[in-house]
Amino acid sequence: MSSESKFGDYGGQFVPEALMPAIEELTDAYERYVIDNEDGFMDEFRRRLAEFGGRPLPLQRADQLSARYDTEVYLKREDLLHGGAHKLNNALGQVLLAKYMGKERIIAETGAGQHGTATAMAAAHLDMPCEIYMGETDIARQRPNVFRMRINDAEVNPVTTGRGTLKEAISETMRDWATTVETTHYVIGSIVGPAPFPAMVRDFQSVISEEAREQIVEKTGGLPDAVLACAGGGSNTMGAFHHFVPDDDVDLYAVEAGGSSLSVDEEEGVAPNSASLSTGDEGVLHGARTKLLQDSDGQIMESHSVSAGLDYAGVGPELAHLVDEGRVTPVNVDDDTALEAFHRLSQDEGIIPALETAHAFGYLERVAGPATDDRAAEPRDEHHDDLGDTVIVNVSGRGDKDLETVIEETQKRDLDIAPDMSIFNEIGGGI
Amino acid sequence: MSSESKFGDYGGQFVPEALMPAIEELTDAYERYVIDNEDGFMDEFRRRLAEFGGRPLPLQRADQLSARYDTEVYLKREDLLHGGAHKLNNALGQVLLAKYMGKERIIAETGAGQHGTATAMAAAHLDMPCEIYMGETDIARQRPNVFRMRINDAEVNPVTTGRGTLKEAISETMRDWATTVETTHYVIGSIVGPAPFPAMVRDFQSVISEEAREQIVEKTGGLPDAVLACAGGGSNTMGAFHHFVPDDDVDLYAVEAGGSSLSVDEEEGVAPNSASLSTGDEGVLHGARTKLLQDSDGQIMESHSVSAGLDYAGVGPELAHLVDEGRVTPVNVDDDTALEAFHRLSQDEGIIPALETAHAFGYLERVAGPATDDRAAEPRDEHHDDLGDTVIVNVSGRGDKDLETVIEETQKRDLDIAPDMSIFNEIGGGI
Amino acid sequence: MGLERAFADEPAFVPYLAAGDPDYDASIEYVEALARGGADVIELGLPFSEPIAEGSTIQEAVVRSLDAGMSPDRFFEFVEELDVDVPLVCMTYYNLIYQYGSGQGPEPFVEKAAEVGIEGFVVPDLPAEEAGPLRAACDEYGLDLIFIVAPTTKGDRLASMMDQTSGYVYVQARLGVTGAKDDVDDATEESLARIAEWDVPKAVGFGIKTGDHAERIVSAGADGIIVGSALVDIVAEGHENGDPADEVAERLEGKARELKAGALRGAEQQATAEGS
Amino acid sequence: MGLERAFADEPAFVPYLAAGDPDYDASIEYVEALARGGADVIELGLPFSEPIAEGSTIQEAVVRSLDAGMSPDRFFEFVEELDVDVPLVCMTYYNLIYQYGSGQGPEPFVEKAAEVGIEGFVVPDLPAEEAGPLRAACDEYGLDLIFIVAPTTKGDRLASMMDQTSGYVYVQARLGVTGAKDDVDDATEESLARIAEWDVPKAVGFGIKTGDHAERIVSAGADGIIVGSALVDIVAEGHENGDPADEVAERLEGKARELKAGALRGAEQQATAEGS
Ligand SMILES: Cc1ncc(COP(=O)(O)O)c(C=O)c1O
Ligand SMILES: Cc1ncc(COP(=O)(O)O)c(C=O)c1O
Repeated sequence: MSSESKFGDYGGQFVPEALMPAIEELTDAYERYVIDNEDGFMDEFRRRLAEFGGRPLPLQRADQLSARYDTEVYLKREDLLHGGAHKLNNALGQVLLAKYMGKERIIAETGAGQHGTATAMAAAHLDMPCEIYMGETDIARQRPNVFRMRINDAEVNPVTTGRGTLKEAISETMRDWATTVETTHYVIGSIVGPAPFPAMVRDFQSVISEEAREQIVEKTGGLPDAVLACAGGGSNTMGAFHHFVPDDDVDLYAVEAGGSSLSVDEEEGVAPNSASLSTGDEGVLHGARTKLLQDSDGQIMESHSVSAGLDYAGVGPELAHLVDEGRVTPVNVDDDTALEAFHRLSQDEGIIPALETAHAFGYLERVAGPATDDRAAEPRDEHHDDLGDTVIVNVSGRGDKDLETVIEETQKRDLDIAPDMSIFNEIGGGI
Repeated sequence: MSSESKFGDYGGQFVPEALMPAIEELTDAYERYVIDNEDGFMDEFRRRLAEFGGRPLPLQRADQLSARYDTEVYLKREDLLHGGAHKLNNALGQVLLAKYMGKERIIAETGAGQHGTATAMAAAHLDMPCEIYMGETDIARQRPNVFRMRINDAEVNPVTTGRGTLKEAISETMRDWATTVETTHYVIGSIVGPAPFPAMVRDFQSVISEEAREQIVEKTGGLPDAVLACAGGGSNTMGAFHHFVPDDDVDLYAVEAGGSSLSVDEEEGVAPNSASLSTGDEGVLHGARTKLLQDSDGQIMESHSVSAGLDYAGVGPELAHLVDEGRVTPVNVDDDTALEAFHRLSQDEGIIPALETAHAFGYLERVAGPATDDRAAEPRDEHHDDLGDTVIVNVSGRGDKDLETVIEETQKRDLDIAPDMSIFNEIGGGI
Repeated sequence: MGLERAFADEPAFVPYLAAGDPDYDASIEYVEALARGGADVIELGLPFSEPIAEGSTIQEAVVRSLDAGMSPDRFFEFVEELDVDVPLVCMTYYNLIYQYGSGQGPEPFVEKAAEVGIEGFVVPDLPAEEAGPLRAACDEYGLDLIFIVAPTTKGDRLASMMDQTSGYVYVQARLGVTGAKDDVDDATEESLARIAEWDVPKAVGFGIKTGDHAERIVSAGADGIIVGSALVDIVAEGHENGDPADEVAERLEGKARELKAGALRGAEQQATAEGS
Repeated sequence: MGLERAFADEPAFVPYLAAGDPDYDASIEYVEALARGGADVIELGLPFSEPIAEGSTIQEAVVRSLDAGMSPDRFFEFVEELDVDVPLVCMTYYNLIYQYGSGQGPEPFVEKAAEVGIEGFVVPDLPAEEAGPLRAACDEYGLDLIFIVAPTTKGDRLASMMDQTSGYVYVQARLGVTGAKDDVDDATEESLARIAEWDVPKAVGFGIKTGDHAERIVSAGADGIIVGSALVDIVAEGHENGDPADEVAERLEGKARELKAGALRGAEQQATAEGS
């Protein structure tokens, strides 16, 4: 592990001066505890990740998908992590680090609520008071996750500014931190924010690829040809990629949310997608230089995705750098394809994925799926119409949180693959 | 493993003649594949349980609970199994067995929906058509689980007879089976029903205690003093007990749902609890002789529990036998205590348990918790006011499915320990 | 000397009704109407809360009867009160038999049944393997215990069942649960062929709905027909429409006549076939 | 020769408003009113969509201004149109500076700012470590770059900041974000003490609300006071109540006078204290 604060030109620490000492303190703690395993921090982290989190998690061969795509498809099962997504790897690491640093209070932002629930669980587990900032809109559309946070005794602070989503919640959490920095640790939920967060979050998440690399070698005797992961901020992505980065023959695909369209509405400042790696350009947001969805003035756009957890205008600086270097291929999958993939994985493999995760499978279908009329019209990506013989897809989370959204969005679309839901009409109660 | 069809006087095969050949065929398959590992059945089962299910699952020391109860409390984390409860151990085993038997179709009953979702997942995973019978009332109060089954492409058949709950769903599934027995396997969800189900389901679930026994020895150098598990039908219970049964020094506690009261209303045929081991008597239900909640005529009572998964008038015959033998101690915990325990585990350990599971923790609190005014009034159980120095509690499932119920039931009761939920009023949308 | 006598001269018509459906008094009338309509044996259902072998028609009858207060003791009163000159069989589930009186076994129930004039039992959830105690009690009190042969019953099971059944054997016409169906299943003929050698009368049930059905079943070799759901349907319809009990009773009697007539026609054909 | 001149004779009053809040025309009036009320430097906010260093008061001003169409180009027009005789500082976030023109760095923005008469920048999300390119562009066009010293800024960071800041230094009176508060924080005095030796003027901001506050801050050693939220509150209130712009402007002018007067009183006390 290394404590990079820059990735090429990306990264850095663009934060109010009041936060700089905290960030220096955190950098120091990160280097001592995480990188140098001082006081056995990493041992305790790994023990708790095993006992509390349930690691190691399986790498499963997907029988039906392997047949469908005529390639060996392996699933890295982060959906089985306590809490239902990869988010706990990071949350547990940071809350434990805060404890080692002598902090007394945890704050975090959350969009879909996955990072918030993971942080709330980790804080309860480690007996730390915890407050979560969450946009009002997100609170309304992610109620089960709000319940879970409250039930784990975390405060949930509604953020009413702006559109009331993740972007505003991050800003608000930074504000809290600027006021309480001496006693409080801010648990950022992805590989974004000022250094050392991007490197530190990646290190906590890199257990994914550490395990996956060993497991694939054990199962197949070699490395995979490709690793696919969805990318919002990019923490499951870098987690799944990290230990494969030095393996030049392993192609790495970061699958972003194509939303409803890749085009943007400059006038309204709205991008109907969250494809910052594919379509964004360089700028500074939430403490780091990275690729962003922004208008020509540099104002941040409202992003969009059917999956709340990918709905973010920025992306981790390390991913931006690896894309520029050509090491990671950014691709994207639109809402429709992601929904289809959600149903396919649920029906064919008995795994209900998070909508975020479904994007990665949507890409698999687009590249390796059987030809369809639709697909003939939209030509396959030229350079990667073949993912190779062995593909790992990171199943970043489970879809329990997305059931209502999926049903609503599926009904809007009339997808062939969707199961009939009329039982709910018969029994009454509406969706 | 052994293929007992009777446990003392309990068990047997009280089913319509049309089912007897199927049951004989199943007994034969059980003996060959499960007990004798023919064609490597058990190897495949265990491999899939690992890759698809996520086993082995951790045995976690609960730091805060250990401090609270001044005893080493270990949690067997079945909540981390794919699907969120121990139910998959059995469902995967049975669906795989059906495949080995050449069956083409899976049916199952479900109450809380946990067994139904587990079966739907297993069937999707193994590419088998699947239909789930579920009472109308349960469909209405367990909507997320119904969504999950449909999303895994299982049919959900509403059962409109009676009160529309588990009891009726079991009867209805037996009726389907009696019609389709040649092509169809009925996946029973607990250690109930005619032989060979009780022994077979126990064998599939016994992986819980197989792992737990090894883990506790590895962690503490010895056996635990007590194992606690909630008991509805009793599958997580026997799963958690099985490999400890020969260890006479390990006390086994089956914690039933005490509901709102242990007394019954003969007139209405209603027992406001599901404490069949503690208060029921011998009779025949759903194919087996066991302990039941019944009126003096032998009509089956409507049981009750705040947790849908414990809400069943019968119990597995093997448990009934072990209780009569004195090997298992039946105890019970009422709705209030279970709700409190739900909040305690969520807040203190960062694990949101299923309401079923919460009953086991409720018993821990009652026996080992700090003295309270309430508790002084109701004297502790005389014989087990001390669980010993090391206790394993089986965390049979996670509580995501129970969030709405918990909030509703908590608000009715005004429990001290409950988190404030007013954020939902501020943001609007109601519960 | 047992229920065999009801099959001695001509094919027997064996109707089923749930006792107490939709209420005690109407049910008395209905059962009596069946007797007038030509019943040779009547199967009276004592409702159990979990009737796992019944289709929805009879299941709903069970619910109506329980809601109207039926219980084992009321059932025995019911039987005593009936004014019919036909042998009566009690059809119920094992738990009610087991719990009666002591809660320790079937004997008190059988004793009481014998006392009120019941002559036999059909217990759908009691396979031969578990029937020892009930068989013994029946023998003690001189009652018949009728077993059900399913389309799936073969080989050893079939043999052991032959040893245990008495009065008649209930031949299940098709897989599944009770319920009126429109066709006659091939399974029926196969089942009858499998037990052709047995020396108890063979009554076929499950799904018989009309005189024509009855005719075909008997011509295929049955010694009697058992009809439940088609009759319960009439009760249910009358109940839903709020028809007076005597009208419903009349309809039941008419249906009984139709079925009995069909059975008789079937017997003639069988005789013809045998004669040729 | 830079913004230091505004602090030369007496304690400077440095008000902040978000340009274009609640709309372009009213905002012009408001800024001019502040000048009339005695402003020595005016900090004009160019709104950024993610103002992570602002409290809710200024954040809402930013939203109003953006909704009314504010953009970097409109901002430059705004500055050109202003009829004030006071040095102007642009307060904004780094991404807007970085993206302007080429999208390649700060130089085009600085060039344009210089052209319209801006004399310096405050960029709350740009710590000294990342400020190299902007510092260079400012030097090229002769503009000041003002850094913020927080209560938590100590040791090496403080030293490097001293090297980089020019015009004045913005002393953050307390931890947290902008917003009017009722008390004067001890942190202010400690911060002033830490940088007592610096040879740039020290302007204190964050939470100053009244003339009395201003007085106390200046008497504690500040060379100037920076006031934002207390003024933005007046704009917000006027906007909500639908008050005519000239009335709101008058209130702003009055508030400015109060604050400036307080600062002057503070200076007297300081002089007395120093004299004693
Ligand atoms: C399941 C899941 N996958 C992916 C993401 C996207 O985050 P990241 O790109 O940081 O992995 C989220 C965010 O909430 C998530 O919940
Ligand atoms: C989590 C959980 N625990 C326990 C039970 C009770 O079943 P059993 O007693 O068979 O383990 C259920 C049933 O749905 C369940 O979902």
